[in-house]
Amino acid sequence: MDLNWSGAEEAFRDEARTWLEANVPRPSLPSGDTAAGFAAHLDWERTLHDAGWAVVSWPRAYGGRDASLWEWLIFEEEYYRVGAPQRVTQNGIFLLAPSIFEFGSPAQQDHYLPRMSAAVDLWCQGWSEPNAGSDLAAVRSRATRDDDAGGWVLSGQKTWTTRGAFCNYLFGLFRSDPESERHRGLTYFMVPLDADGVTVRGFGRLDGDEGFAEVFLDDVFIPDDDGTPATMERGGILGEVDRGWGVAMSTASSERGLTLRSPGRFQATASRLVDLARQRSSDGQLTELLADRVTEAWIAAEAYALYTLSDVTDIAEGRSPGARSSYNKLFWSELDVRLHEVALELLGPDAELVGPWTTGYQFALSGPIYAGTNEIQRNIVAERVLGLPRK
Amino acid sequence: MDLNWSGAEEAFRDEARTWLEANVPRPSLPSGDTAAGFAAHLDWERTLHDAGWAVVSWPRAYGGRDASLWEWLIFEEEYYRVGAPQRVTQNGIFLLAPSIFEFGSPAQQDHYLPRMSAAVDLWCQGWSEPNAGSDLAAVRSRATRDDDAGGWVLSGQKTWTTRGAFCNYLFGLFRSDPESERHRGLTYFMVPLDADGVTVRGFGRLDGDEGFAEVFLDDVFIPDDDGTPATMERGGILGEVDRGWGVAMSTASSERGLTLRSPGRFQATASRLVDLARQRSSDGQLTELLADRVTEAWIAAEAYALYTLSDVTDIAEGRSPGARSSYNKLFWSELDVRLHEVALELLGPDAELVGPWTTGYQFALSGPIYAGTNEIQRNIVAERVLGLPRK
Amino acid sequence: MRFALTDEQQEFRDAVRSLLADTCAPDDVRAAWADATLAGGGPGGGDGRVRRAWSALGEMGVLGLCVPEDHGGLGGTDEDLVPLLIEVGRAGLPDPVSSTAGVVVAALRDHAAPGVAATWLPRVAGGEVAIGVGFEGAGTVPAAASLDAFLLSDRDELHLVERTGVELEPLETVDGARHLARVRWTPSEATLLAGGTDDLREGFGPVNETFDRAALGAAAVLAGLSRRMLDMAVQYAGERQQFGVPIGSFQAIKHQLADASLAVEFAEPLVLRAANSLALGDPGAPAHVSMAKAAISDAADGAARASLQVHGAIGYTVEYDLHLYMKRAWALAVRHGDAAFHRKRVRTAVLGV
Amino acid sequence: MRFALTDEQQEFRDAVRSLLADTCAPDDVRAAWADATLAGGGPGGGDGRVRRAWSALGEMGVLGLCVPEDHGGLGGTDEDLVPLLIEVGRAGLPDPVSSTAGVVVAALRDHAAPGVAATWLPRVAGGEVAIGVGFEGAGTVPAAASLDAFLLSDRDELHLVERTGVELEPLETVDGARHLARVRWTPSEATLLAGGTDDLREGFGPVNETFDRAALGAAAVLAGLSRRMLDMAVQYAGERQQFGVPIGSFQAIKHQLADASLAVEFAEPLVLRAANSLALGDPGAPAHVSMAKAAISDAADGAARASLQVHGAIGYTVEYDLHLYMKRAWALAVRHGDAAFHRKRVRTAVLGV
Repeated sequence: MDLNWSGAEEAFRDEARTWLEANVPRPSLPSGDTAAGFAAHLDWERTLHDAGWAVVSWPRAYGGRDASLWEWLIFEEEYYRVGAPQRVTQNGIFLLAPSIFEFGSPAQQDHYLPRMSAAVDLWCQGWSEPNAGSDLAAVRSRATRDDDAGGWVLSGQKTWTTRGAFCNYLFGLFRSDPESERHRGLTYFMVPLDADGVTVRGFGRLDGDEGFAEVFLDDVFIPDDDGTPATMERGGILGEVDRGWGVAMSTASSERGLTLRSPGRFQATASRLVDLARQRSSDGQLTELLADRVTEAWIAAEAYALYTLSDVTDIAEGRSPGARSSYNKLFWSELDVRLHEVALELLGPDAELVGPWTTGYQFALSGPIYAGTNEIQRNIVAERVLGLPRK
Repeated sequence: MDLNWSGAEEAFRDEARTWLEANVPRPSLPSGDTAAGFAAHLDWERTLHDAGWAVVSWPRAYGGRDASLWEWLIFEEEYYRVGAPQRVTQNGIFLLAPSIFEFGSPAQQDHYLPRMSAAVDLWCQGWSEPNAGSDLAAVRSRATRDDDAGGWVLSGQKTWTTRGAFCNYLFGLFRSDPESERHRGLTYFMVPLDADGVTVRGFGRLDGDEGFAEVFLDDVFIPDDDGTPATMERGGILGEVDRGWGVAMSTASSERGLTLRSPGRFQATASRLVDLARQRSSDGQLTELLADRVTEAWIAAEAYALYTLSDVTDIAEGRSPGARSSYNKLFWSELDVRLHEVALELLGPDAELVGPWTTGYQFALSGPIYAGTNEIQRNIVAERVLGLPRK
Repeated sequence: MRFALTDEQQEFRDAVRSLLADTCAPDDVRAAWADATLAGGGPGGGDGRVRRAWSALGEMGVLGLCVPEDHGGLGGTDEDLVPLLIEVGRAGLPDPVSSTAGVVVAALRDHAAPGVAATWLPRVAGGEVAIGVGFEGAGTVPAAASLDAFLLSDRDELHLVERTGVELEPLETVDGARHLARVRWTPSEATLLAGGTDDLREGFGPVNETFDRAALGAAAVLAGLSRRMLDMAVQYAGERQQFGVPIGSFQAIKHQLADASLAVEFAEPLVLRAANSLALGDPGAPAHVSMAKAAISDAADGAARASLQVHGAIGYTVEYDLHLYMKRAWALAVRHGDAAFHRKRVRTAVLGV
Repeated sequence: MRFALTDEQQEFRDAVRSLLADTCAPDDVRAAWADATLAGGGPGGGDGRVRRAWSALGEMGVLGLCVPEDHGGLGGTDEDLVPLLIEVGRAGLPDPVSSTAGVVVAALRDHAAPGVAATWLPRVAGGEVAIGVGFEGAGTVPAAASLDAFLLSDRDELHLVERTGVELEPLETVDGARHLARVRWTPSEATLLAGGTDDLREGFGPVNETFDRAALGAAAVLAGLSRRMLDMAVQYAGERQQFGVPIGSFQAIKHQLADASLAVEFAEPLVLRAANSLALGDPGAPAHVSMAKAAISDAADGAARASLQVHGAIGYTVEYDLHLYMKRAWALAVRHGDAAFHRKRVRTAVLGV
């Protein structure tokens, strides 16, 4: 066990911190889930990219700096510590990209990854459909083969697409084998949202921001991949035809695991919570009861940070967390809710006023729902980690 | 709404309190779940009966005093307030008796009820079997018709029979139609434990007391009811042959509902908890955190008391609580655990020492398990009260 | 002893439920929001009021329920009104029913000079005025800009201040139908309604009683909001199919809703008991109110959490109705004392510390 | 940065797990109870010790793991020992492994005069002595009558007192294998091991460090007990049939066990981190120990509760093994500071209040 950072890692942290402190927009950007806010965020994403901080753990050729997973953790810690903006590119960078690294052809990697890190291509998820949420295998959107035209024709409807109204690409599953059921016969498509036949309708999230979209696909043509950028710009298939489920599971595992929810994020929230508690204390308003709740939440944030250190150790040494990533998802999503709940308790009567903690609370409440509801995660833990019988 | 007791009710309370304070054994009796303790409890039960307090709400002919359900509530409050002994007759009085009132013939009522209230017949439950616990309909113990001998022959095994080693009668379900499955073809038998073919083996509960028993039945003969006491002493059938499930459900509803768990019981525990907290407070040991936990538990005990007032109003006015009795069972069982948990928190390092609160805690932990586990109760609430789909 | 609503109370309650179902549908609540987008649609430009429901309640006698008969009311009590406030909650009606018909009427009836009472009570009973209530400290009042007058506390004095006597600083709340404002005003002889007579130890006197009644009103509305959220979740869970079955057939969904409804089921009797105690001036009333507000605040938070989780992503959108009730529940759970505040009052009463 | 056991640590841990599975079976734990009936069977007359397991641990070098090499030990650290204490917990071994091999060895090594250390450390390493630890206040020690010596605190002094120097008052505990006793003794120059140097603000010095190490030992054992209880519940749920299926296929059972295991899963890293901090004398060590003890005490209570509930009535009997581990967990959850006590220490470190 070695819980110290190396000299090189400390130097990396200093460099990241210095750059972030000098460059993070002040005052904070508006929410990235509105049209105006999204545009402001794009500027920030491109600043980040130009300085080489957009995707630190990626190869330099794709806009990264070949950083280790440890350095990525450090960067995330510094990113959230300084209160830098929410990453509106995160669904591409943290979810799609790992699957492109795993399943994409070299040409696909060379095409999509640099454009993603440079925030040229902005990706949203197309997982859910009106009748396929937790039950992802129930997708009905179709991909029909058109041999004459040399490609696939997509039709159907995707929903709950985060920031779908502001992105220009979508990734998701389509049923390519009409005879198939459930997990079989699905293909993982990448779809440009400016293609003919695509309609995007944004709608309001709990906090009122237009953070969700419905995406309607009406005979959207995706040409066969000939390895040229011009074709890949028009979309494509990740992995093999009819084998999309495996690719999707890899993406889902990224969503549950630590890559989307680095501990730095919750440690930063826990720090803000401690600041709030200290402020209440100096106002003579911090009861012992609330101090205890703050402490409990703080300990949980520490536990999450340590758990992820153990995760990263495993990954660095070639051991896959597998189904255990459901533990991460359960813990961070409940932790995030708890941190905000305690903050609202500290705010007392002011907890009904719009402010960072109420907005954060509403966002936190989505944690136990998206990326596979926590009910699904508990099933996975019970069946695949503990070994309880499926039926 | 009228939350005051009438003059007559207050007089009843005074009478009960005066008698209890004068007669309750001091020091407290040993646990009724050991052989010696049970004998001491029997003396108490007979004292109670002789003074007319054993079954206040029953008709005088059966040893009661025709008290209203409201007076019963009052008696229970006083009984627990004064710290009177656990009722070792409760499984007969509170569970079997309501079913005898509902399903028994006049002769059965005349025979069994007075002997029960006088603690001559001591009844234990024969619900569970090694493979039928929560799943009561899975009982395998058999009742075989013997027309020549004029009766039924019982075989099988019952378990988790509370105080089975000290009682002389058992009631439970037996499969009388060998072709039947699940809820059908079961008959509700009353069985003397001194009959030929019965073997009783006591075993230790969590607190070490021999409070449980296994009961083995090996060709135990129950003669047909001819209405004579001599025959009824040898056991009998409650309700109709093959229709035992309905009788059992009536018994189970008594177990879940308020009759077994009057609010006085938990209010007395809550009072003792408050006393403990006050004592800790005068020792300068009561943190604000613990005071809050005590208060929360106190409020819950109040809520339970009020809820039962509403139940009793319903019953008194002819409205049946039905499936809502599962709410009672969930609430009192969790409340009892919580009251004891908070007490153990107040005890701090002494919480590992044997004492009334640790013993009470261990007993309380059985609450969410017996009388249909709380998982079963939540199913009932969800399906039969809220109306969620069974499948 | 009888712990149940009377037949008349039940009939009145049922009539109000049905009236509000007609006059305060989800789209009416939505229209009370100023910002149509935030509410998930509707015309926008609302002021925290659903006037057709308010008028209907006036016509039905709800607003004058607790006004003495000689001032044109029905001479009812908190015990009569509280079941109706539960219905106000169930409908998500944002209007100041609790403050106008409950808190203010009681203060006027019990503490005001006869002339003041005679001026205001008939106007309340006639549905002519809407009055809010605010306490020193927070000093905020919902639907403030729409009100005719304000019942405000200053130390142990109660003041009744007309709209022209206050300045309002609007506050943005999570529930856009709240239209909360901080009220700035100056106490004067002219505004004084009653005062100087609070018995702090016992919790009685004009300000204490007003606070308790306001807290109980919030508790009652929370009970109704909780029922609404749970009803929506039960209905949705029975319809929404995943994995080929309604999600309500999964035990995880069943048990979440069973637990959430259990908490509401056992908090509601505390609310009704507190109404009885307040009506009778029972010495236990302050502690009873606090038990009720503590329990239902937690139960409502739990109902909101469970209902949102059961709904999944659709509950997370403003186009769906759930958020209209959930956000109100969040607001009222911390209004007039959150659960911890009220447990502390109970603690003092029970433990003496 | 590397947050995982080394290969050697894992191998040692696996060897100890296997050793204890052989030498400390449930019936061995049962035999450590004085009263056979209370334990659910067995010969009775135990004294809180499983000597064949203790001897085996001595032979394997566990007892001398943290004894410096020049005193006959392996020169290990808390980080080496704590994973083995988790195994002690998993096996339910009641013997004083944590106090003897961890707490006492560290006190002798770090704070005792060379002569005292040289007298005792080789005897510990040789498995010749068993030593308990008790603090002012509670003043209780488990397996007390079987011990050779006691490490006891008196204000900021640590004393090492031989068996002849103490009087024991036996206490009855829920876990009959505990054999707890209150220790009465008189501090003297002769018993003084170290003292007068505690830095209360920082939490270092002989008594502070001894307390932290004792608390961490309890935390580690609790982690193992939690795993054991959950493993038993998972196994039982996979076998027990109700309604024609294993009860483990019901979502209500799955989710209870998933939640209980989640809490243990996230508490254990806090335990391992605290071991690292104590070994290195990290200034954060006291807070780290308290985070660990707070989190695992709650997690163990949760594991006990879930495991009992999943087992149903069979878990409620002393003939079944669960109670052996559950009662130990209850005892250790409140030993050397319960969760609230330790959260208060963390609170001071984090919030400064």
